[in-house]
Amino acid sequence: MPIADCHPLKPSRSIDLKAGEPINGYKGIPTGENRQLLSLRMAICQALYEEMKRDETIYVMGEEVAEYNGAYKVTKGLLDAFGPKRVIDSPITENGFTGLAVGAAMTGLRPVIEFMSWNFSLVAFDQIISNASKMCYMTGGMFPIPLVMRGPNGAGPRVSSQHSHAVEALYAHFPGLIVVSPSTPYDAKGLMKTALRQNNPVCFLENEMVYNLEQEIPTAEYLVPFGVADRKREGRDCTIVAVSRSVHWALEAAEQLAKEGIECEVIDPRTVKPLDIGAIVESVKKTHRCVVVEECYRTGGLGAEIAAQLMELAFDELDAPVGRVTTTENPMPYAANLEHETLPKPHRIIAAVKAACYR
Amino acid sequence: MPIADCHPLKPSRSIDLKAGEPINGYKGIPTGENRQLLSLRMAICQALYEEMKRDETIYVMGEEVAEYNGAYKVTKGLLDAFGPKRVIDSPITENGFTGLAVGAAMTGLRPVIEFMSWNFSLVAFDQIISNASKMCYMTGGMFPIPLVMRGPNGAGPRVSSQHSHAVEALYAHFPGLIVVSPSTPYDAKGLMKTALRQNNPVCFLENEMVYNLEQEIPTAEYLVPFGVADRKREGRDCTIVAVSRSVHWALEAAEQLAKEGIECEVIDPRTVKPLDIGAIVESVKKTHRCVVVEECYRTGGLGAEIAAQLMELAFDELDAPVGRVTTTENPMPYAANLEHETLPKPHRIIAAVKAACYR
Amino acid sequence: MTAAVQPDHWVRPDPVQVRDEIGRDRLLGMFRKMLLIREFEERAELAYKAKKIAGFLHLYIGQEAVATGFFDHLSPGRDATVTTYRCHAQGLLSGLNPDELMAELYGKATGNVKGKGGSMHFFSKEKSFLGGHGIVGGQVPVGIGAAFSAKYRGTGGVSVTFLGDGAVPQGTFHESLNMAGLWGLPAIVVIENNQYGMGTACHRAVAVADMAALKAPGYGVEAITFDGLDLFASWKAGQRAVAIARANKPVLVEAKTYRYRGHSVSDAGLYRSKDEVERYKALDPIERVQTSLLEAGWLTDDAATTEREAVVERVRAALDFAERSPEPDLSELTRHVYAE
Amino acid sequence: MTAAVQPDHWVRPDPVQVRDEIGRDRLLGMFRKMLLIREFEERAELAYKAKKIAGFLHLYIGQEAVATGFFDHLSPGRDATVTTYRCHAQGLLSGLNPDELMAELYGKATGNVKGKGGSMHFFSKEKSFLGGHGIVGGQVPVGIGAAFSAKYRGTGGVSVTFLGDGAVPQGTFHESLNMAGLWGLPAIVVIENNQYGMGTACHRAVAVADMAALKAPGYGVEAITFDGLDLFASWKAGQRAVAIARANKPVLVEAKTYRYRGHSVSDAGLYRSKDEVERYKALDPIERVQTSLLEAGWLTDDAATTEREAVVERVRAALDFAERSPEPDLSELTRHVYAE
Ligand SMILES: Cc1ncc(C[n+]2csc(CCOP(=O)(O)OP(=O)(O)O)c2C)c(N)n1
Ligand SMILES: Cc1ncc(C[n+]2csc(CCOP(=O)(O)OP(=O)(O)O)c2C)c(N)n1
Ligand SMILES: [Mg+2]
Ligand SMILES: [Mg+2]
Repeated sequence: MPIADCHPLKPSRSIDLKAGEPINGYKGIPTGENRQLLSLRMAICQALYEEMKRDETIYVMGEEVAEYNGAYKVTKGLLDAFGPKRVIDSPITENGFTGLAVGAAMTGLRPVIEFMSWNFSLVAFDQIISNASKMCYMTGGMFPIPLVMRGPNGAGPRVSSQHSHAVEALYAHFPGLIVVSPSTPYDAKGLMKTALRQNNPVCFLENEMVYNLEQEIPTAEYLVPFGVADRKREGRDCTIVAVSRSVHWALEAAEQLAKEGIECEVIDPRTVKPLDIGAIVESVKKTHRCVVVEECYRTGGLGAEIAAQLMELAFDELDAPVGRVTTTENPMPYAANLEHETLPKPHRIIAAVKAACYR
Repeated sequence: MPIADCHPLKPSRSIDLKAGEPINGYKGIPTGENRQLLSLRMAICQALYEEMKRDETIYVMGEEVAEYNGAYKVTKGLLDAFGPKRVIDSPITENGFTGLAVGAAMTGLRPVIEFMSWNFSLVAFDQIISNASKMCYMTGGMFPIPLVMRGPNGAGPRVSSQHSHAVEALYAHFPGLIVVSPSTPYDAKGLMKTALRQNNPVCFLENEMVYNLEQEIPTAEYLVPFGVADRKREGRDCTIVAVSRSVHWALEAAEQLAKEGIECEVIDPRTVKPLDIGAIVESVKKTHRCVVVEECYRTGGLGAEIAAQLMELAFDELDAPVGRVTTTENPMPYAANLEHETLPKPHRIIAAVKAACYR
Repeated sequence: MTAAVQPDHWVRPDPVQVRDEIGRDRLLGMFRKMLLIREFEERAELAYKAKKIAGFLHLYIGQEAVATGFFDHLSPGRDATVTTYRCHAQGLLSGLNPDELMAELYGKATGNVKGKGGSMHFFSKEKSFLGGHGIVGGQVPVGIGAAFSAKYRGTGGVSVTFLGDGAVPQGTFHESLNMAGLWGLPAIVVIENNQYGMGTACHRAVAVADMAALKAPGYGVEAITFDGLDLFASWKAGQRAVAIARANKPVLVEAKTYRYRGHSVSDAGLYRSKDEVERYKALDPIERVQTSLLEAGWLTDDAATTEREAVVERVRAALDFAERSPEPDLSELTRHVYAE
Repeated sequence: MTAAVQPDHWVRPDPVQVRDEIGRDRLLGMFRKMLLIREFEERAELAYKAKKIAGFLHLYIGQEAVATGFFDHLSPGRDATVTTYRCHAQGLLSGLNPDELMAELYGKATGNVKGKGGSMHFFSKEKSFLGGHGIVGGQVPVGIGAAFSAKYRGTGGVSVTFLGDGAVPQGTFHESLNMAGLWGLPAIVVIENNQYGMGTACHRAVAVADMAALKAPGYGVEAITFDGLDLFASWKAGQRAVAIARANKPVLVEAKTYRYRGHSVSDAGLYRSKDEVERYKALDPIERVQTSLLEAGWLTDDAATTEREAVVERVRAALDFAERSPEPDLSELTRHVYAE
């Protein structure tokens, strides 16, 4: 479903963590016939709610997911709806509860685990890689792992070096994992529902900075498939590939570039693995230029992989090197001005697009 | 020092783990004036020995490194030479002893830790990334971390899915880490000595399958700097970039290709981070073709990064897409025939070079 | 300050009494299983030396009584089990077909996991045998997950997680036991203390000697310790452990045992004396069960020979099956990376 | 089976006796430090609300007696310390300049770590204050490493590692204590049990209540428990702990304490009652020390006012310094990724 069909995104007025509890969990605000207004946060919650209703084997576990309603309130209301058997506060023990989820997934359950942020998934890295990602293969298909690992990813607001990882590229490196990184409420809901109906371990990467984005979406059930990109903006001059928060930076940059007569096409792969390289190639065949925007580090980031694949699949189509606008190659600093320069913000995207257009 | 100056590599006759203890630790076999014969295993041991003599703050810790002389005998003789204070068997507690090393490095010591294999570094991932790699930056330069993490990397012989990781690309993704991956005894010794005289965390990636390679090297002290590639073979038709074990596969492929009239240049970056992209670009300016061979997975592997950088730095020089010969995108299977196809072996390199040469 | 350890963590039953409690058929059944495990592994060792098997091969020889005593109280399928790379015994005790297990060691298409795992990775969905794990400590939370799942689904099942003494220092051990204790999971965690983690003697890796007894109170769980070379002690310990776990109380068990072979077939074993090994071999768990069966009159010397010949035959058939089986098709390379 | 916990893990000294042992000047010194910590954080909280400070801000308010009592027995530099993201008190007690610490909160070039770390990452090389860590449990092996290093270098130093109750379930806790116990390291590990890890009450995360007492025996280390709201208990506990550690024996300490503020400034704190918070505020550690000083005649009401004014002044100066300081130069972006 193209973005054009949806209410334009805008920041939510309804949720302010600092002022206390958010006003909503999974219940959208009706806005017309079969339509509802939802923030991205609520969209994920609604997907969880609907699927948990449907499938009793789904449980949600993580730090503060139950009584606290989630550190970022993504699971708000689920404890009330499903009780403490299915919505479970865990000790701070990421490797432990991830391993527990692998064991549960091997014995008939469909775990959803929350990393309070994906930074803390590094503590659980061994269980994610050595167990979750390999189990299906090393058991000859005997033990698929239906497991959704979710939580906010990327830089939070000024939370500095140990709390600002973007892990798309990190996890996409490993066969056996699915990596999802939605940018809109519509996509988030549909992708989460897909994640909960398939049998692979999914890294579902959210982003605190867009949790409050609102969108009008259907009330009727829909799914968003894995591996299908979405064009978030049409343009003829340069293709910008971006996921999650970066999509919004890319759209902002595209608006400004349009004023200078450069029309960018913004492609949101939505799932980083599988990657819809076909959609990117198709766009590049039109624009002959590509800039990848991401919160990962440059070395071996999404940009590197997309550049290499474009070289393989569209060698003669590219009129300029693929631009890579990434988190700069340093841990995230705390100071406001340094943080600003570290992130792949619109001013850097604009520069990269201009370079790709030789302007 | 170019490879040509050294005795050609050959498999060692002196070490057979299965038959018992290897015959040597750090003592090379004198072969002439100021020359010695060493296996790659012994070269690392000799570097450790020499630097431990020089610097009392160096200690070695890991599972089986002391009394057992190392699971792969790389630390053989060090316990006898330096005693249990400096050569320490640790419990199986990778995250713990890595964190311990970070604390030791912050308080005046220069730890060398062995991961029995880099597969087990996944257990220590949080300490490597959240602490070791970030500490210098997040303390404004106050606490550099002089730390060498070492051990065998890549596929061992038929050890299957949880034991066959190649982590070059994984660790190169993170700013703050140095990633070293030597292919010859000469390089291994010189790089290890450099690692032990600088103040950053180093991932020193060895490879069990080349531990026994022997080479005649100088007895006099030398260092191999980080970030300087070495040309392991000269050629005009195609550049092959490879590190560690892959260098030897590349050389094998190059020999066979030479018979068909295709002369490959084999560039060994030796350190993956910093990467000597200058040397690669220079070679590509001559050959106009490049194939990267690595034991990492394809997605976001070294090939992806090198392809992206070549696009940025030598866009008009490339006559064909950069070829990527990697571990195929599956966990390592146990069966002999499947393992063979998974690894970037000469038959796959030959095919990739021919494709790059449109032959 | 030290906590006084209650002596009752030791299970040291009278063998004759336990033998009677077990009864003839059941004891003979366990005896046969132990023979099969031993023969399977001795043959695998030879096949390894003949280069039919590659990679790592970790043998359980000497430790058979531990898993055998515990499995006898389980219903594989309802009850889940999980262990380390030293997984042949648990695979056989789960009831898996020796043909498929041997074929797995040979890396054949007919193998237990289609030749993809090898010696360290035996599995069974049907029997809830969750493997065969290569990362030291990595299987422990998986086992706790199976206990969580059993309680969640209300199956009445328990999980038994086996680990080595060397895995006790790993963080996963601690995280798992805390969750088990906190949530009252039907989880049995069995430390097979064979006194070495590779070449490192246990006391050089773990700060305390009686691991279960001294660590269990820190997780609010029960502790059991027993002589792992004695099937009767193992059976009694298993009985007690399963009874506790069925009541949704986790229990931490330590089996004091010994492995006769090296850590894996490539271990020269220089860290321990021949004498030491011989001393333990004199306590061989299989021999002792045989002696007990003979004493009870439940077995004759002739019948014992017949039993042994039967397992030799069974394993020979497995070797034949493995030998004759084809290698996996190359299309298997990319199958099962993702669920089908 | 449960291990009987010896009652002697509790340090519950007579306050008057301890006061005399500490003496006037030393106690006044600690009182001033606690006042400074409190004022520093209350001002930081206001500055956060005024948007001068961003990111996370975790306040130590209520817990001051714990670190203050322990630091009083240390020589920063020879002795190393490390703690969590809740690190302002430990930074100040290490003797760091409040100007630089406040400037760090403001993200300024003059900050303690040049504006690169923020509130969670205070450090000092000179004082061997090893930070300031954001990953729950991540600092524990680092602290053990400092103890290892002190023993290796033969400095006679000890290390003190602070962690929250919420970090106890992490694997790092376990791995660290095992190494400390195994190798006899001069390591003091202090669990600051403020009864919550974020919104999770301690008993919902850790399977046992008396964590130090019940877990220490599993690592062969000593245990100490004390009332963390009472400076005299903390000082005595610190004295005992440091004495044990100086003899190369690790010790696990649990301070039963409380935080008055939310987990961080963005925590609405709905998981506990106002009543509960008020009950603990009535036991305020700083007020109690002041009362004791007054009772001893070591302080007058006027002098107390003067003391409080002095810290207000000091913190005001720090705020001014932070405010006036420049942002880091953009060239700092790529500096210190690698050692210079
Ligand atoms: C995390 C990790 N570290 C190291 C290893 C290498 N390794 C394999 S087995 C082993 C020893 C384990 O000893 P123990 O737990 O006592 O089990 P046992 O082999 O005696 O059955 C080691 C160090 C590993 N597989 N995983
Ligand atoms: C590994 C990891 N998981 C989760 C978090 C998020 N987090 C930060 S503080 C905290 C609670 C810690 O509680 P406790 O250890 O009791 O310390 P306190 O905040 O009470 O001082 C959590 C869950 C984190 N920083 N690191
Ligand atoms: Mg063992
Ligand atoms: Mg707490």
